Amino acid sequence: MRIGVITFPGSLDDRDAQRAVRLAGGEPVALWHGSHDLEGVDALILPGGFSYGDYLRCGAIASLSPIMTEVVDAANKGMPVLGICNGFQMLTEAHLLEGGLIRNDHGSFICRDQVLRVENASTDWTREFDAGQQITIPLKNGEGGFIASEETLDRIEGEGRVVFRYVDVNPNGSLRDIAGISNERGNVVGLMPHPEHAVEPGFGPDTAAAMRSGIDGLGFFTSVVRRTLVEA
Amino acid sequence: MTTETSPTAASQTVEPGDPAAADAELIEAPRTARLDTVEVAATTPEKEQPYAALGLKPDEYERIRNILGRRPTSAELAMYSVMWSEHCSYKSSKVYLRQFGKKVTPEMKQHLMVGMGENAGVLDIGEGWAVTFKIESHNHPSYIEPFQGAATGVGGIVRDIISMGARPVAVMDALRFGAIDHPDTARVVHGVVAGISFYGNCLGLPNIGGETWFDPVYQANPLVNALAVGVMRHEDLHLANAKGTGNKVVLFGARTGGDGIGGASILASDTFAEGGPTKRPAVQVGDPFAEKVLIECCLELFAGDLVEGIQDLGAAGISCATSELASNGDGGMSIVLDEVLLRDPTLTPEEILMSESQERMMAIVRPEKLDGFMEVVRKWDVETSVLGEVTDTGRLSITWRGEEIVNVDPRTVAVDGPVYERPVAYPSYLDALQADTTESLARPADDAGDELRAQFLQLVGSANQADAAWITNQYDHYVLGNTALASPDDAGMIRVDEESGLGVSVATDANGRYSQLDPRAGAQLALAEAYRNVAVTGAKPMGVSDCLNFGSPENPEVMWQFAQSVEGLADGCLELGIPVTGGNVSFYNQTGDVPIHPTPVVAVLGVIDDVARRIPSGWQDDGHNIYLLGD
Amino acid sequence: MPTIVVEVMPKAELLDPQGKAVAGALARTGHGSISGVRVGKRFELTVDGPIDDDVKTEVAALAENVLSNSVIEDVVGIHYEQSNAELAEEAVGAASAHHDGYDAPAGETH
Amino acid sequence: MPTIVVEVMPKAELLDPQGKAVAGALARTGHGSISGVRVGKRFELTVDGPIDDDVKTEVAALAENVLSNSVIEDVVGIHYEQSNAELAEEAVGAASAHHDGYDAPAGETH
Ligand SMILES: Nc1ncnc2c1ncn2[C@@H]1O[C@H](COP(=O)(O)OP(=O)(O)O)[C@@H](O)[C@H]1O
Repeated sequence: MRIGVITFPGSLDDRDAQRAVRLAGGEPVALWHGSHDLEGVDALILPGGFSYGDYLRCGAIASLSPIMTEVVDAANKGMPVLGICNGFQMLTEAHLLEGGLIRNDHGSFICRDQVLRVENASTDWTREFDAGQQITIPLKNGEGGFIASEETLDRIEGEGRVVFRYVDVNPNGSLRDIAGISNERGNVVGLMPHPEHAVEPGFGPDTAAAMRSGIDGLGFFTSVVRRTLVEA
Repeated sequence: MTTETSPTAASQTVEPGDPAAADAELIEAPRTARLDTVEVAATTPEKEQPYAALGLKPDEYERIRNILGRRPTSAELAMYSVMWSEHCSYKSSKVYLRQFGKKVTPEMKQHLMVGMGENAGVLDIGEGWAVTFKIESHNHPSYIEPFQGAATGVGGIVRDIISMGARPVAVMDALRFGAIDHPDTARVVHGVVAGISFYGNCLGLPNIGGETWFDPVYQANPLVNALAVGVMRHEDLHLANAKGTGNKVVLFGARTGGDGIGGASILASDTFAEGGPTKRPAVQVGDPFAEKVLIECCLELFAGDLVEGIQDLGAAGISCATSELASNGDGGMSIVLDEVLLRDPTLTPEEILMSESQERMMAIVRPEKLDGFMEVVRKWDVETSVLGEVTDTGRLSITWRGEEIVNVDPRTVAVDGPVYERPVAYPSYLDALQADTTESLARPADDAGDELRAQFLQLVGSANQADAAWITNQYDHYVLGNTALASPDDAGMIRVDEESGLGVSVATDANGRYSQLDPRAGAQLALAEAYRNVAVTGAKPMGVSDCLNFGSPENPEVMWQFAQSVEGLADGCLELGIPVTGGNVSFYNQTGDVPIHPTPVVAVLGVIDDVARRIPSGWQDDGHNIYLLGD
Repeated sequence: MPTIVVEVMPKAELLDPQGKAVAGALARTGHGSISGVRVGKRFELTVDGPIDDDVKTEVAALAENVLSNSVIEDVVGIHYEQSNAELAEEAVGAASAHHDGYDAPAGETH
Repeated sequence: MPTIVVEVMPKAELLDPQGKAVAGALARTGHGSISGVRVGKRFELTVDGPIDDDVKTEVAALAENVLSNSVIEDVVGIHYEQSNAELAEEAVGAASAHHDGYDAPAGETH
């Protein structure tokens, strides 16, 4: 199971995403934004960071990268694609996902351990969860406010494409507490919080059991790794 | 070296269109008059030069003339003035800082791979790993433009770490602000915190700790001290020197613009003038994205063994990089200044030499490796130009439009600057201050429950006791996935080796009030606190970096405080058996004649063989016992 | 060098937290007469050659596809550096056209 | 509702990382004719009452002190919604004045 992690200039969590894939039992493949070659990977991750400094609009310049042509193609053919934070922003800029991400309503960057409810456990990236399950993974962004027109919001809600919702605290003013969404097919998922930072005991969010022991993010990666194993 | 300027300057900065510009011959003249070449300088000894406006004293200017055997060209004057500024030359502090190198035992040197004097100190932490760390100030720029000042402070210290060959892995910030309810404090606090957050987060470096303190003494002179930690394999160590005749001198990173020109000297030589509207000097604007790309680009250059020597550009820009690289190497270098890629084509050669544009590096590259070097910079879209080469002449020669505008012995610029033993005086106020103890305070009456209650609430409600989460929540501490401890723990901790769990722990501490009462003891208390904060995480303290924030060195009472602090710190380190590996001195922190409290910020770094055994500061489980150690 | 200005604003019907924050700050500091603020972007593009129809077409496309994201933003103005005669002519023309405060503040062209 | 537009740009002599990144992206995607980009802000302020001299004075001060940071930015334009007649008049006036490409792109008033 080979999962490509694309590095853009300004990507920051690319090595963390690779580590997460490894810990989930997959083989991470480092891909470069300037290439047109997906190197035969089975799934793709667009990692977090500040690609091109997040100048212009978050993810906007990266979405013009050469490799994005292949990403859009592969996504449309059903390849699992996960966009985390800046990766989510790129997916909206590339119009693979609806809506847009704007500056947090409180105006500041925020880093916190965030509780999410998994609303849809049938996407490629959430199979290992149960619908309604609450998970805690880190959130860290300055421009994570999800917006879309009322009509779009109604539609994606109606189609069950709100995959994650913020619980307890809406950290950035996202409409309808939306933390992540998917495309119609459920292979493309984007979310603002960072599952790759909650995969290794000792370096994740605090839990009731012990500090930094949370590994709720691992399910994202095992969802894809295991499914492809089953199919293979 | 980062850029540190004093706000003063403000009133001296020349802006285009400003009538004052007419006087600032150095800056204006070359645009209109003929080039001030070495040849011209030799034949026009009588020409008056604006050395005073550039922060040089008459005797310093005389000394330059003696060194050169003629008057300096305007370009040479620019270089000497910035490099001989307090900030770059350490001319007032050098005689004291030597103690850090002298008061050491063989045991203290055991793990020291690179000591003071380089961009940052390097410690051997075992398993083939080395770690480098340094703390530096960006105080004055952060008062003028808090967001950009603090942001570029982080940028500067991170470049110091890269230039050692290391991958930066964490940052910390030690902050001092004025009174929390002063109307200007909000501007400074929110700007500084947002700037650190913006730059550090965008670079992808976890912020693992720091300090925040409010005191009216820092009102118009906040302290923004930024620390960075980097790790490398032993063999990746790089130093800033230009060796090997014929090797190329390459400038890469951002283009050179008119940022903070003259900042390092005109600006750092004086104190903040009171009264009158503040006319603001040009500040540097940081581009963390450019720096992130520069980090990855440099690491790839190091991995490909494509550079012989490397130096970051900060205060004094190209003046500093060329003269320091040449001094530390074979001594000669020839530069064609026209090759510098400019953001603003109207810059004069003097301005190019002094520009403090951020996110630039200078490398020494073997000719046969130049193609490989260019391939890597192209991959990262980093603009690069070859400025010249290393020579065996012992001279730093710089040409512009085909004519020589600089011809100096680089050591006279970078190494053999003036050194002062400034007068020291025991502060006249100190005995009275020390005598004014709590003894003289009224005792509460027996039935003063309400009074005690009010005092207690006042104490716990103090800004300095408050949770710093509103700051630390703006900092990413997850990125890179190796943060073992961060706020609210006493020290930050980073895993260095993912296999073995080898890691380092760092804490910064200082208490300006203790230092005001007794600078010697104050410095030692700061050291002891940082040492304890590292020790309680389970790490073994190994080394110290310090940022010494003081008032004007021309004030003998401040100089006394400085002398006491350094001696205290050096003695303390000797006692604890850990070396000072590097640091930074920031003088002229004062408003009018009133200096800040002496604030020596001490950072201690320790090593732990497996971060899984770290000890956090929070309660972990029900039923644990609580012990109080010490007395 | 010829300059082209492109103006982009967040869509009127969507949230603009930045504008809201500025409006809040103004209200708190006693500027009650300002009842609303929206914050958008202003791009200044410099072109080497003359601004001919090709350049105009190119910039119009860039404005829609790169400089703005049509899901959340509108391009509210593109101004080409024009001769003063053209400027005057246009303004006279504008004088007889309808002006809507929000969509096209004074002096805007699209 | 009456609208006032305030335009703020990064100072010309300072680095504009945003503009640099956008210019780089345009160059990479084949828009070589655009040689430089600077990115600033565009504020739209709505006021409840009429735009009289008091409001203009207030907005001019706000533009300098709140909407821009004079250390690193310049206010390059303030446009008040004006009657069309005024607009036309102004433009005709402008037609006889000198226009500098960078400082005042077409249609700017200050
Ligand atoms: N400016 C800052 N940047 C990063 N971390 C900070 C900052 N200020 C405080 N902290 C962190 O917040 C926590 C509490 O700080 P402090 O109150 O100074 O602790 P203590 O009183 O235990 O020394 C520590 O983990 C410290 O590292």
